Amino acid sequence: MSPWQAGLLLAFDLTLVLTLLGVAWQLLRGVNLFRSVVLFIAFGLLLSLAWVRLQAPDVALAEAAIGAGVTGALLLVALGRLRRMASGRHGGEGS
Amino acid sequence: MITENLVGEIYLVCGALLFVLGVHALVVRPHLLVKVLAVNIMGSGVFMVLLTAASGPDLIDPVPHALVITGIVVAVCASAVALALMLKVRAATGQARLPSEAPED
Amino acid sequence: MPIAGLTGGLSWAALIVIVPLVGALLTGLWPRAGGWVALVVALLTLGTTLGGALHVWWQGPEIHALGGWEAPLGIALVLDGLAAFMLLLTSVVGLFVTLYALGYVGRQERSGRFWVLWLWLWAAMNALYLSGDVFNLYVTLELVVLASVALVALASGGPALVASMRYLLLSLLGSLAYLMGVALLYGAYGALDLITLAEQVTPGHLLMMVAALMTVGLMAKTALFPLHGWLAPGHGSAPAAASPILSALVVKVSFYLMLRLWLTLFPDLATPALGVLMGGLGGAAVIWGGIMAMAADRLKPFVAYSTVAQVGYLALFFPFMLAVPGGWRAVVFFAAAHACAKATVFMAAGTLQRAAGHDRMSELADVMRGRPISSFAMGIAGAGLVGLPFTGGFIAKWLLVETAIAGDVWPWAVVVVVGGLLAGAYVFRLLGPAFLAGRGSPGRPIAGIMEWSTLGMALVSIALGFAGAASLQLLDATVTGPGGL
Amino acid sequence: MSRPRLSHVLTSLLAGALGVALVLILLELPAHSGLAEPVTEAMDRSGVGHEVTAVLLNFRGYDTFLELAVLLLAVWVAWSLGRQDPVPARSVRGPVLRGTLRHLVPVAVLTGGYLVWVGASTTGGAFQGGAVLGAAGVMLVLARPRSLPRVPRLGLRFVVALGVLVFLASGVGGLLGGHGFMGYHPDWAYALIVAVELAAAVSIGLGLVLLFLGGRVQGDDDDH
Amino acid sequence: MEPGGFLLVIILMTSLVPGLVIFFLREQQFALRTFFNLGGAGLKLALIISLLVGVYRDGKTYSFTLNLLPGIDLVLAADALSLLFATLSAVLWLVTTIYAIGYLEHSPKRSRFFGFFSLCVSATVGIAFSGNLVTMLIFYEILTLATWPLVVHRGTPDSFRAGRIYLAYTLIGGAVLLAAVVWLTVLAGSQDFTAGGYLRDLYPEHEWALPLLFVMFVVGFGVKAALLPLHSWLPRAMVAPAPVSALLHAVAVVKAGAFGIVRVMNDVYGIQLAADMGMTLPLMGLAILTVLYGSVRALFTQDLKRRLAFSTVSQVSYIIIGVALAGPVGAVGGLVHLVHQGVMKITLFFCAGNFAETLGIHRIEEMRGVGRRMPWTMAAFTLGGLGMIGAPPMAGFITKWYLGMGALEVGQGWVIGVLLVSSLLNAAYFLPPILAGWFGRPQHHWSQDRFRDGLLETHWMLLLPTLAVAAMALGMGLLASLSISPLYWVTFIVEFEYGYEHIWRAVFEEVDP
Repeated sequence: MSPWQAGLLLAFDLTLVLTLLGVAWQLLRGVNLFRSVVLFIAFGLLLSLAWVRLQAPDVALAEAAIGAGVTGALLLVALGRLRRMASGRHGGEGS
Repeated sequence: MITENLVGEIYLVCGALLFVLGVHALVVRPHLLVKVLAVNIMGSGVFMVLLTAASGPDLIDPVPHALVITGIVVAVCASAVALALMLKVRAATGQARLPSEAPED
Repeated sequence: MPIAGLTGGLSWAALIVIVPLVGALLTGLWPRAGGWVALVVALLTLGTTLGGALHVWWQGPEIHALGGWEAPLGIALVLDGLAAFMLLLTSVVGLFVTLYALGYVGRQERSGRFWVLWLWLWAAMNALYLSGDVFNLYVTLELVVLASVALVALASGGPALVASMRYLLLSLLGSLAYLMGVALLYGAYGALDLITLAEQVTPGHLLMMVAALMTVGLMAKTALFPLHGWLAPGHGSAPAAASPILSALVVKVSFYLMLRLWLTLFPDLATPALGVLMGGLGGAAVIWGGIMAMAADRLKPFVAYSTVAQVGYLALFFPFMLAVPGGWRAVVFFAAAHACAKATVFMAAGTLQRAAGHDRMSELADVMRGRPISSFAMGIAGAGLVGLPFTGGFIAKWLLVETAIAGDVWPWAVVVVVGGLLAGAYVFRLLGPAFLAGRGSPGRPIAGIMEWSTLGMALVSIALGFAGAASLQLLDATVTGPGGL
Repeated sequence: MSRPRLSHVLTSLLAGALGVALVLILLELPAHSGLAEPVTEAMDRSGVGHEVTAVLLNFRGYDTFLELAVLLLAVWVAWSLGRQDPVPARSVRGPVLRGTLRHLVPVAVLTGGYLVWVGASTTGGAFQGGAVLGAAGVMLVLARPRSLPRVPRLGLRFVVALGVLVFLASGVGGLLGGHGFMGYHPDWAYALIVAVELAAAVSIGLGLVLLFLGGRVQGDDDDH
Repeated sequence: MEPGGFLLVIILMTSLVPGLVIFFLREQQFALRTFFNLGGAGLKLALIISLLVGVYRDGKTYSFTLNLLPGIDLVLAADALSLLFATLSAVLWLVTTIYAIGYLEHSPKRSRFFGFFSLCVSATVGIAFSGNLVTMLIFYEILTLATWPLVVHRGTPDSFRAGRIYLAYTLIGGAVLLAAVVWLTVLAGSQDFTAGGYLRDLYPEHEWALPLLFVMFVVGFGVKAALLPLHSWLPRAMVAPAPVSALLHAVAVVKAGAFGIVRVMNDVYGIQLAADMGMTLPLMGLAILTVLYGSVRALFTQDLKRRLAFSTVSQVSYIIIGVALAGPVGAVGGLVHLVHQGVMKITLFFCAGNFAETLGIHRIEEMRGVGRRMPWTMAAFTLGGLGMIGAPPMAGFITKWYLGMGALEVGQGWVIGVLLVSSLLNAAYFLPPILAGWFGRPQHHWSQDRFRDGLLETHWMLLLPTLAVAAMALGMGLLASLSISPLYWVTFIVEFEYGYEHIWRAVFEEVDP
């Protein structure tokens, strides 16, 4: 591996890590729940990219399918149910 | 070699920070859905440390990979239960927060 | 310590895991037969556990390499004195709770859920006690958490659900902190097997961090002061058949794990300052729980606060571990004595609650008089909580005070004695009304087995009063780290 | 959150301190290859060619077994929490989406099966395959919420427990055969592992769908 | 373990098993309950007599050991002192049971009452037979547990207040005792009671720990013995039914405390070591204060039972004085009072119960002329009262005589003055009710008047036990020189304790010229 290739990869790693942290920070602020959930799914996908970089393709596959996919779906459906409860009974819940 | 180490260290630091971010949000954020997200972020941090810590210089250690796959499934199960419980709490109490942490508004 | 290996052929350790697991699967398939499956499973589990304990007693610890893969590659089941003792405790309490639940949930609608969750919890606890691998312990811990959270949440109503949510989140935080510790251990030593790790760990920053992460995480699950907030509402509002399980057994699970880790991995990290800190937290729990119990006005939260107080004693293993070799055994015995007494009190409380239709302590006197068997059992258990003789509680209190004095850490003896007096005060508050003049009325009809199983459980806590020497001998056959506490 | 509470500030400080300490300690970690060597040595006795699968299904099969148990238990917990609203409230309309789904689901099933199959020798395996199956199931549910075939309750419970059941049977077989609980006879290892993986993938897929549905499926109850 | 050891266990069981069975009997099962009560009491007495025969005639030793924890055994053993206390308990239990059956006729919750009553006696006999401190602690705590329900038996707010105070005192006392026993076990191991004590060799090493422990023991046992600052539960506990008061004061609780102090003095520390540590004189001072304080309080109390209670506070401390004199003659006086006070005080309480049950008399001034309506009870009361004063030839006289001689023997002659003052006080509070009872002008009508129809002045189950214990109190004084008297027995114990061969003769000749 040539030095500039290594440097490029390093830059990629740094960018990925910083993006992960940024996305995590944003989604955990919890200002808008729907945005948080969408960001979480994005986070999962980025994470599986990180797993690939860490030479763990099995984990990457599992993360993409389960961590991002299924968990994301679970979160979305839970959020939908929350909203429906809010509109059904109360007024301003689920912001 | 230096870069190889550096790459590991970048991910180690990232794992630790994700873990800490999750802990912080889990304690501070009132909404249960965000708490569930926080638990997942914490878990991701731990997985990252686990995967990175044992990736040696030449041989790839498959054991952490297996552990993390197991961990991911456990995490999704825990999240599913937590979300279902959250909905029950919401239905019973009218809010998806823990009572002592109810917001001021 | 000589370790009798027993890899091939039948293994007690494997059987102890398999039997309740099969039960859990069967109830999952046919929930309507749950009660009978549970009863058979309870008896079989008690049988296998007894077999395993006798094996340890006669031949020493059994280490079963799963799949034939020796550590560090594979996972080992470790059946040693400590594990056998906890397993035996679980089986005995489990048997009586099962009998009780046969009466309690018997013909209720949707009783199947209870049986499935309870047997899963039982299987998970057995698996946890036997696991000798730090990551596998994490998985079993999650099983325990999910099942016990669901048991709390079986009771509908806001407080129970909020409590179970709180419990779940705190548990997940604890589990992940524990898992971070596992990751650090693996990163530093490349092993997950407890015994292998015990031989390799060296004191240092890393190990301290691991110990801190794991201990704090498990403290939250054990509800050690000041992380006790979830316990009283959770255990207090859970269904009557679940409360004894949670208070008597589940709390002890994370305590066991904490003890196990300190005995094998962290013995060199124990310092007097840590002992003072943890013991101090325990003492604060004893006092705080006692005061809250004095102030409670409903029966089940009252009993739950008593658990908060009694869990405080568990923290004494830190100072004792340092002070006296084998001093931790006193605390383990205490855990058993508390489990038997607390299970009885919760079972009796459930009976009274159902008979009276409420659990306001000030209005329970009639039912207490009208249900002498439950009240009598509660009396025996109360004596156990206070530490009066011929109960396991007395022996436990004796051991705790003796260890504190022999180890020259006598302030903890004061804590134990004062805690006993506080317990006396609140148990008096619990039982006193039964002696007030007035008519007794048995209240609503109750399945007889609920009362008799409660009495049986109470008798176990008396039997434990005579099992002190045998228990300590069994606990001697415990696999510890090279530090050898 | 306009007024940050004292406890929150404290939490932030504590979390920060924890983070700094963690980072400092992590950077001191020695470099080593963990259990890579023992795994490599034992590969030829594992019955499969892919290391991760060997660890998951053989060396640390007990972990995986308990993990399947966690999933099964989670389904039961969700059931025990009672009924949730059906998902989604209204079924997805439009011929395009339905048509897509009609083609997508078989593809997903095939993909899932393939992933399980190749897991023995390369990247892939029961979890990934199961997850794909689960995703397909979720899509089916989303598309046709009211017209799910009525599955007999026992059948449903049986299929979701299938992974654990097969794994347990194989594990007890190992115990009786003298290879230890969760062990395999070396000659049978490959076949057994594939069988366990297939069963596990089906259970995982169904389990994930059930978790997605949350609570009891509309209109039925396990005890009645 | 000697094969005979099981006899001790069976003796315990003769009250424990009936007690447990009685709990589960229904209220209406009067005959069965009475059968268990009297059967257990009779059997226990018979077994204790056979034990006495075995020990004294055949020279057997009895002991039973059960391992509780490594190095810590539950030990039951029969030596002379334990037999003294056990016999006292067994005899008085039988009598009190009969009395209680009569007393509680038709009152509610009898099964519960007799259940705990039997447990209480089991605990007392357990204390008597305790072969080491751990065993004694165990039964001592059981006693606390078993007596509380009896104190609150009436279930009134008043009795609850008394019960709470009783529990607070005794639980704290028990906690102090637990700490002391554990500490001593850590220092010296769990050793059996040994005549002359077993701590002498440890004293140089633990110069401050052993005296501190001694204080803790005195506090722990002193609560039940109602030593001065720890006495106030006792008068309050008078709300309990008469048989309970009788048994609490005469045998079970108060005597258990005193017995414990005697054991610690004689068989753990040894008199000599206790004296060397400078512990006996303060203890005696405390006991004397208690004697005087109790008497003065009794004098100013108009409620009959409360007066008797303060009298108990005062009288029990005679036992402590006797032991704390640290001389053989004084020890005889103290120990014999263990028995004498028990019999006399139970007589008085039975009488008070008879008055209350039959005529509704609760206060001293209501006793005027009661002697004409109930001459037999009044006679018994007179005997008990005179005994307490210490008038010859009653049993109380023997006690005071020995205490005085013992004081002279160890050169503490001033104690005689204390005895005189206390006797005067005793007279001052016992003579007025006696005189009023016989010579006062009878009231026109009592607040109630029951049991008039029969031949006897009151229910036979109330009267006969009263007369029996009164006769015993008289007999113990009159027949003190016989070889079955408590005095003879106590002298034997003290001889053994002090290792004197011929103290019996010396002492005997001094008192009986």
